[in-house]
Amino acid sequence: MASIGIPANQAPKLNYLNNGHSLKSWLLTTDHKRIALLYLISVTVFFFLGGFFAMLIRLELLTPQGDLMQADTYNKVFTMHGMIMVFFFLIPVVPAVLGNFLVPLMIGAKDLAFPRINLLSWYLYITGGMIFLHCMLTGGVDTGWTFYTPFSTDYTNTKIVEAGLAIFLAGFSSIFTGLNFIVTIHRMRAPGLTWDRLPLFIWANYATSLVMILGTPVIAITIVLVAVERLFHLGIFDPRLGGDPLLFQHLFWFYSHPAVYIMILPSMGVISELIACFARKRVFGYKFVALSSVAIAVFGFLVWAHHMFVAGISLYAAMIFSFLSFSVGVPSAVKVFNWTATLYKGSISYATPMLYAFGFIGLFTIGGLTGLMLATIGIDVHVTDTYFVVAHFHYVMVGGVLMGYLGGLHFWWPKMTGRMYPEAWAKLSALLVFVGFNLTFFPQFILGYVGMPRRYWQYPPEFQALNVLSTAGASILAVGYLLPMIYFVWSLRYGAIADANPWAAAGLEWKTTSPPPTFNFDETPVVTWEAYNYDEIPHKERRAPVAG
Amino acid sequence: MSNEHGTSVKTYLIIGATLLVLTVATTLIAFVNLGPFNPVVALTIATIKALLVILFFMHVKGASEKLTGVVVASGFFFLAILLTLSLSDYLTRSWW
Amino acid sequence: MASQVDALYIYLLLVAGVMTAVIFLGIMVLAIKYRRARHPNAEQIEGSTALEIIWSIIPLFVMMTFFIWGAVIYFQERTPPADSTEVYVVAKQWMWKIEHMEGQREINELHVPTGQNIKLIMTSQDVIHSFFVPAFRIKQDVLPGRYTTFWFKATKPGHYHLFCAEYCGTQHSGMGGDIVVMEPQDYAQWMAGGTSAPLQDTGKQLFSALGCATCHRFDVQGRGPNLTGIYNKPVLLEDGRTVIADENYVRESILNPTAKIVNGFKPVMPAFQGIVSEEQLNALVAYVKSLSQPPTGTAGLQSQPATSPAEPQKMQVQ
Amino acid sequence: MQDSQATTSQATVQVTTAEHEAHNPALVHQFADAEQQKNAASLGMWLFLVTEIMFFGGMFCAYLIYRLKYFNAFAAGSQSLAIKWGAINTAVLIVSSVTVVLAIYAIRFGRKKLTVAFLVVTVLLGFVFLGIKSIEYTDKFREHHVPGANFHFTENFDDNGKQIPVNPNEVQLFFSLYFAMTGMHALHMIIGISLMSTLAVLTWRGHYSAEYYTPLENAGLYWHLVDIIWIYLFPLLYLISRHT
Repeated sequence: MASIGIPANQAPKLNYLNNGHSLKSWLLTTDHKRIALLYLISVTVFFFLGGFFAMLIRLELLTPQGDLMQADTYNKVFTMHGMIMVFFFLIPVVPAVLGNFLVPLMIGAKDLAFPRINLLSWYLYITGGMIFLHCMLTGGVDTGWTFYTPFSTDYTNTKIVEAGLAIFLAGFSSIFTGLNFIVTIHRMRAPGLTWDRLPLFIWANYATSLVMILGTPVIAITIVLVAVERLFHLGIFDPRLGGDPLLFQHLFWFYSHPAVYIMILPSMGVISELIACFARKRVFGYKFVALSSVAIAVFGFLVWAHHMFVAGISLYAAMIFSFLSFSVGVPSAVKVFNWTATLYKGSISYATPMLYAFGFIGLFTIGGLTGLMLATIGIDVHVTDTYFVVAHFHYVMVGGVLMGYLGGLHFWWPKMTGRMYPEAWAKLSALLVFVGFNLTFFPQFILGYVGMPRRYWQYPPEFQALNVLSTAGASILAVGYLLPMIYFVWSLRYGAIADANPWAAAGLEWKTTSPPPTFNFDETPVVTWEAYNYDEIPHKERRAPVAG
Repeated sequence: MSNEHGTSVKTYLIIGATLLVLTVATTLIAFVNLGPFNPVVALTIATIKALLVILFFMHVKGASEKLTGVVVASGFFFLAILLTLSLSDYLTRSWW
Repeated sequence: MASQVDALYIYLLLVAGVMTAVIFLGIMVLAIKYRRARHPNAEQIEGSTALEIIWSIIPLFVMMTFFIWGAVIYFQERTPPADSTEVYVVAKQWMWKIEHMEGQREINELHVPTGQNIKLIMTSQDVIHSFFVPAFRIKQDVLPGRYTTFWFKATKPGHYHLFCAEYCGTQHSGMGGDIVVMEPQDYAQWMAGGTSAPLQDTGKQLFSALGCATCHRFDVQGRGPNLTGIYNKPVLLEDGRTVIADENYVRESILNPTAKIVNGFKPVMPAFQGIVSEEQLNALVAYVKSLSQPPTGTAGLQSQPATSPAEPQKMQVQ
Repeated sequence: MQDSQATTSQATVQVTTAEHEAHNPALVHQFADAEQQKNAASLGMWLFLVTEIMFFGGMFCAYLIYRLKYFNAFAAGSQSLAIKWGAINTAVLIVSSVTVVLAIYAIRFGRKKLTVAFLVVTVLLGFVFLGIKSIEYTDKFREHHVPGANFHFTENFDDNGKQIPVNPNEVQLFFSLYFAMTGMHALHMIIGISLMSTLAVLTWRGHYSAEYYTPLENAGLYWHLVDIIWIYLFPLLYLISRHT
């Protein structure tokens, strides 16, 4: 850990990586960049753990019979996959890794507003994670990540309270991250960096933080109520005692639907940065892209009961929520159109981050459009709780969030480590991810429409062909995800040394050294230019690293 | 929030006294049968009290920038979304 | 209904297909045409408010067609025609228990005739389940503590999958069965094979066995409301509210009578929560509902159209 | 700044800070000036209060929905609460809010002893509140009104003299929410009391002055919010139907 990024044959310029090598200097750091790396390591561990469970699911579904594992085991496996991926990977991944690293750098600040709270966030996250791992190793949970009542409160005998505590802590980690970002973006922008000059990644993280702050407390209290209900049988969600299980679903989705925007918005921000840099252009319709992030965050709170169209809510409520659900479609569409329009008359390079950006737009388009189908009640009644929904949210969560994250990680890797990744391998893995992803999840749309319910351990034989395709795709996808893991680690030692701005990118983070010094800038920058002033920055095609 | 809240001890005491009077009032009014207006009155008084605390004790009135007010308002706004949209389900169930 | 859902789905697929094609082709064409080798210098374009408005408004209108069409289908799915045959469904971990009005019982199988509207009145004994028949494009969660309903009309004889679509525990994926759709004459023959008493008759027996008839009398005013003709009619409550006496109301009034006290009556009825089983409750509900239809030869097989439910009905006793 | 980056962690931060801002030891490194730091802390606190509103909001939502359905039971449960204690506690909290603003007022003029005195009174009032709350809880426990296996409720809803029997399960729902909401509120009171006690000690030791008292101000905001939540809990829980 401590030796990361010390260039072998360079004058030992002090940067955040070589400024202190002890374990303590990492575990008690208040440097946002070091905390970002702590998150990077921990979310990567959880990602591969969740991915391991995903592979188990796909292997079980290779055959219609439940032959690989017991039904109970399978139920725990998909629950662990869902909870890990949602609460310990997707929600923190982009804000806590890239956001943590970049928000202060992009706005010309020395750190986040509350560095110690930032460290506390990581500790809350990692404590939650450890509790969750303990819960997993000592029996796990079998409720699905949605832990619907009354199954979770009265019928399962697995460790709901412990898992709830883990998620509760991870939730507060998320709240504090959001709080830190909002305060930092409001109070600590460099002189001259007005709101309409902010990078779109900052706008996206700002919108995400709003959702974190406003939504997460509701899931926190819901978890408390579920735990109390489970321990003392009060009846808050138990129909036998007068409670209403749908109230749980309302409270749960009030957070968990907007949580989807916690995941996707920061990735959208990443894509805006990538497209601008590799098309050498200011993002088309900057203001609309910026405001659409905030619009998605706010509208996201109005749509939650579209997860409950068949759950037993009233006819009228279903119609209201269906109507409101389409409101999120407009700002999402605006983003996609603007990204595409940005390419027009650009000077487009096919560097790996750009390939991920292309992938993101394509997959998010499919994910978004199938989302519109799910918002259409007549269709939702048929396909909800089937593999259609599974495919839809994987297109958004994996095709969207993860594509954005990987694109961003490649893009900012030289800034974070001072080393370039091997371009050819990276292109290969981007291709594998794209192909593997589509092969895994596209068949699931069809599976869902022909009627295969989700969370099924065994299924009628006629669904097998598509399931085999999906499992085959998953194995390609797995290789696509393992490759970056290997070559990123490889690049720490053998990668080409990156200069301060290897992409000739706009943005304050490129105006400091790679890796940046502990306090980011030797002098507080003064911003006199608009965002994405690519007309003023000549691109340096020759210097763009081509390695591997 | 600026260093100068422009609020004096006298204001604080007056607001405190008003809050106490409103507490007594809401308690007494609860014993008067106003039909469906009992909860309305009780919650109106509670809201007035909350506003007094927010504006004067928490110094949102006279704050140097609007942001604080926007933050508070957005908190209550999203709470209202939670309550009203949940009720849109319950109130339209024929048998709830 | 399945064909309507499919039609809407095809419409959505077309729109989505066009949109996806536009975006994919757009990206590909632009990315190739303006690749750096051919177009080394980008031209800066600020954006266009007119374009932004166009690509916000047009999708919005297209989406509104999705909404309206989808809502219309949903509304139809949730509004059973008055001539529907009713079938009671009780879900439990991990099986479906079906009760026909004629008293036939089935487990994990539902026999229905073609061409007949079937209304399912469903409840769960334990956790939430979901009744899902992909072939009919319908799904409805089944909740403990209340009824949920929907209807369908099968058109082609055959066996169709029945799945539980809401995760319900260990054997969730095993909680399936068959919908057996038969020609009406085959169905009649199948139905004749049973020997059990009609559901409402079971309900009637329970009604006297549990002592309900002592207060809910049909000749003179008892201590409880006369139940004749109340089903699907508005009921004025003690606290001034008016509720529709649907299945859930009848159910709640049996289990927890104090929840809604009919105007003019005293809350003297004991609660039957935990005393009657879900099956007995279904029988009682079926019986109470049967009191609201004119006696016909096939009472129970078909419930008669309720007179307009919006029309306020005077309570028997004030 | 290069020279001061030999090590990271809090120690360095303070070294750096000391070098740059020797005149104001409270200013931490990431801020340009005290004004920015104060504004950041204040905004952070307000955002935290918003999360508190949403946190309690989940319970308010549950309360609202069940009260609509089970009005009689909720009214009966409410009538069994001691309105006297509820009202007194409301007054106690209001007075404590006044002492908090007075403490902050005093520190703005550098009156440290007065500040400490007001903080101590605040803490004492906090304990009075919790004491009264524990009396109420004990009564509820004795009356078997605590939800769970031993829950018993035999009273009726007294609607202007008309006795309406209620379903104990529904009253148990009321008490579940009563204990959840007041319990969560009491937990916040305990946190507030610890906060105020710590600040009293720190003020006594001279950490705060007319120039720098942001922690006091933020703790005050927290205390007021806890007060506001009680201002709503009082009518919602104690005053549902009292006119008999």
